[in-house]
Amino acid sequence: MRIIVALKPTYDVSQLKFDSEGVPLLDTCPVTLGEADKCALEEALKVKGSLGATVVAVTVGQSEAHIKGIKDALAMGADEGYIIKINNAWNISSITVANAIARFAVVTGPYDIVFTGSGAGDTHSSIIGPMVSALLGYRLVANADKVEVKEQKATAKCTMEDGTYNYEVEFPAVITVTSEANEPRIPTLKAILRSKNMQVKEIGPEQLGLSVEEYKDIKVIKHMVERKRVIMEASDQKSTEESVVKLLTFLKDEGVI
Amino acid sequence: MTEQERFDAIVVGAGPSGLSAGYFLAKKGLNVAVLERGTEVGSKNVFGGRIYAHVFDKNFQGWRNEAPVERWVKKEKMALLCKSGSVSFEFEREKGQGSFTAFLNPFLNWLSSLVESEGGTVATGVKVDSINFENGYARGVTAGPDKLEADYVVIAEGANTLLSEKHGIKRAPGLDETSLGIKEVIKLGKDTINKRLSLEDDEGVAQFILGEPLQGLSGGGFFYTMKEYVTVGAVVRLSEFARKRYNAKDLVEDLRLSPYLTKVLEGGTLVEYSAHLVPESGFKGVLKKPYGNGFLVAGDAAGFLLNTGFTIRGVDMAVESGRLAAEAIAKAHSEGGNSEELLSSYGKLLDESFIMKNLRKFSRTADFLSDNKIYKNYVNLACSTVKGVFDEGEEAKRAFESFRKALNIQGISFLTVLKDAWEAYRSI
Amino acid sequence: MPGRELAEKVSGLYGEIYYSDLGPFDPLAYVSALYEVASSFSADIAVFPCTGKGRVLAGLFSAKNSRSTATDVYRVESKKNSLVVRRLVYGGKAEASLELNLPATLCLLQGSYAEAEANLASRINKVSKQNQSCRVEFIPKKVEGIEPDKAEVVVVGGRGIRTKEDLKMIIELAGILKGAWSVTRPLAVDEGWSETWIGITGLTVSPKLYIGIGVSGQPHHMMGARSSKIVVAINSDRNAPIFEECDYGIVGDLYVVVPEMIKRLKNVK
Amino acid sequence: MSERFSVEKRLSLTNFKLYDKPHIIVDYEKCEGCSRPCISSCPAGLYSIDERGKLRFNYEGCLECGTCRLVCPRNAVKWEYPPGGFGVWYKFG
Repeated sequence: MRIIVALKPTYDVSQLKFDSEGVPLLDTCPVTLGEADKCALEEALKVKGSLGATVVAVTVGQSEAHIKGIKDALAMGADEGYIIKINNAWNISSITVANAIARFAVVTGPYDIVFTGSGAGDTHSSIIGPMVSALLGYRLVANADKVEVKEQKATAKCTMEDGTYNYEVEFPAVITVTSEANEPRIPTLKAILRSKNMQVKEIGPEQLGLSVEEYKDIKVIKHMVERKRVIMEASDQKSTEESVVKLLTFLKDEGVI
Repeated sequence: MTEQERFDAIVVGAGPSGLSAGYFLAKKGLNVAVLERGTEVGSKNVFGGRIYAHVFDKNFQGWRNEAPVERWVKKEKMALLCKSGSVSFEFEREKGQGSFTAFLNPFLNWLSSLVESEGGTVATGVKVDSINFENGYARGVTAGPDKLEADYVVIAEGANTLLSEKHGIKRAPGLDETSLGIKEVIKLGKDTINKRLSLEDDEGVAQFILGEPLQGLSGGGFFYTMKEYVTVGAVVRLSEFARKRYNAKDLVEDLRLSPYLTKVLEGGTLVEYSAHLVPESGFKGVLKKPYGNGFLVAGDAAGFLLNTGFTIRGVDMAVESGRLAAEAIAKAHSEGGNSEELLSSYGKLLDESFIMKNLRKFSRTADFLSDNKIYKNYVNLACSTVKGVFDEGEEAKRAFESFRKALNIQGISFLTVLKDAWEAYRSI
Repeated sequence: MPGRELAEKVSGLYGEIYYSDLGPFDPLAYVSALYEVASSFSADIAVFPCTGKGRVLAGLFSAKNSRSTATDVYRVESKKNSLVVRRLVYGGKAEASLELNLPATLCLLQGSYAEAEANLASRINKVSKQNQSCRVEFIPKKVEGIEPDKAEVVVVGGRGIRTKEDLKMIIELAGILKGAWSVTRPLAVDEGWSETWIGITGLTVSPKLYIGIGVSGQPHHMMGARSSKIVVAINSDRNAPIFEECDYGIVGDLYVVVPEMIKRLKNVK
Repeated sequence: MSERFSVEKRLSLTNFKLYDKPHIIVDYEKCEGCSRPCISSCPAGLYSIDERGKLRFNYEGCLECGTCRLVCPRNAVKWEYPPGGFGVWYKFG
């Protein structure tokens, strides 16, 4: 079985800060593989362990963070790692990313499964997996909280807004995995050392016949929701009573209760 | 055993000393792995902000074009801050090329790339749990479920010497032998920094601060300019927090909010708060025998840090000790062994190096610097004296007159001052 | 609900309405129905809701039909041949404005715009059945009481709630306030205590009043609640990020504060 | 920049990759009656005393300096680093 895992290193949003003008301080924000992406890789590695598979990790972009992301994937146990060399990968359109992965699958394929995170850690658009599926004509399972892969097909449990869906799909398929699916493994010393001898392979957009589209005029600033931020303390009986009374008065004045 | 599980040398810790050891070992053709617990090189390291260049000039060809230097220190400042004002000295070089400011994370990443370019391995996200000893010889390390073999282990674990203590290589340092360095990184913008401190793009300020905001604690503050950022911090002995109940968490805020700094920092954005131990026992507390069967100790872990009273030198000493550890290992390796005796050349190399020369020269400094009078009475003495000289009242005062009055206020006898001055002369 | 019935429900809101009876959500079958509709006329803009299924369909659809895509959009400005959209990024902490060429596909955040008045003359069309791409088994969620995305008051329990039993407190408070209750994703998906949850992968709500109880305020959750008019937080951890973006907050033990709230509210009513 | 930042605020500006188990275990029984120098010494302010006079410690926000281990007079602080790749993540250092 041959599996692609599409990965995206992203700013760790929980650590993101802004300067006084509301401009995000991206230089000081750690960049790591998204949690859901790591779970997607873990699913692929589980298949490798149970059924035997070649796991190919790929990312779109050529920054240090992209190279590090692929190295981390190799340390976790991927067999091959690629970066698709596109400059300024943070600003390219979703369709370019999806196209890059789809073209990569065609050029280096065939593959049985494309695993990817249900959403990236920064934008969480959740559209790359579906786009790749449409471009490749592969079947699609999106937002899987639980995946089981057998020889010819996979079953998955997906929780969506209106209930739970249990899918059974044949291959080739794109499966997007949520961060609930598993606990991604932490690479051991030996696995890290082994991956040190592995190469992060590069592939250019021209090799994939890819045209790169950038979003125009991106401006990112802090999203300010004007909130009143009246904070009260409830440390003992008296202060609890006072805070609750005050809160209910505020809410009445606001006309919401 | 496969090639990946066996190395000539393993270095524990990818700080300045560990990466230096790794680099020179790899350069000498040894198969070396540097193991770092942080998720990336530099992610666990903290220092004040200044590095002395001499050790790189001597041993790292072409480094000035490659290393991530922030600014070359052009202005040395010293400020004594009192309630009523401040006294400061400034020394401005014609051209600053002797020391530079840097952030340790990118700087270490550069060093790490050198190790890898020489064929060494730097593995991050690996916490070494113990050193494996066999028949009294260090034989490698254990990290989680994995064991790794090596003929030589370089312990470059930094100031928090968990491993060395675990294996009885050193004892836990006392509260008077260790300081806590606490730092804030503030984004201010290049133009603002240049304008407020009268600097050109690559010129920097290194400043040493004593006095009021540090509340007479045994320690000093610092301020460094980076390209777009500045760092403000303080290094204070652990005993002060433990015994005097001064809250460590307030230290840098107290300093940052002193009137002396608020103007410079106006409009800045705080981006990182960090803390790290600093070995400060000087010559007296340095690890006397930083080697044994199969292992060597380098950098902060061995106590190779110099506080001259005005500046702290750590990175240059760490890098040099890493280099000397590599020298000693290469020599022992060529002689085909890893015994303490074969590794003893490390001790000799250290002894002849600027590391031990400096530590010996400043051997009285650590004791001198632990005298609280310096931080409280003498700072105030200087302030009052200078204030007296520039008094704007009716009667002009002579310098010595102001000094005597200041002595009275501080309740210090002239004789004590003379004695301390003599001690200062001998120590710093 | 059968397609025809649904179509009639939105009659008046749209000029042309298409429906199909496709059974439970099979992404490829659903999108091929959309492809079929789209092929009959050339649309400039395709709009989907910012829900799990909405995003899936938007991705599938735009890959073939528009190529220009943005999700989590809350403002749209149209130019001659393009759209300037404002969207949330970085877990809702930041907003990005960007220009999309037409044709474009958008996932619009609920609550960004007021509902339109139903005054159009509608024509209802049926789309033929599409091929299944997979086997689907659907277990609809059981909703007790009011659905959170339709309620004016939403009370949400987070990690601070220790047991499923303790959720009764949340449900009781929601009941008194004539509102709905829900939880954060971990309580729904990991613990299985609720069928619904608020957040980027669950429901987006825009009530008049949101009360987060024991909710720390992780970005992925808050993105689902940001358009609430008033946000109230009750949490024992004063450093919880939710206190940074609430209107009223009480730092205290929820097991003391919430019963007190219930007591006071009951006395008033 | 002339406002005082709480230590919590400063810690929220520093990057962490939190591990789900604490790397520092405090033996609270040993602490009874101690003068508790850990409280004033921790630069992250992670040690505190609760309303019943018991010591409390929270490892989230630990800067991994090692101070508490050294200042504890009763050997009550079992100190280890978090597992590889976890804990504080300085971007400057």
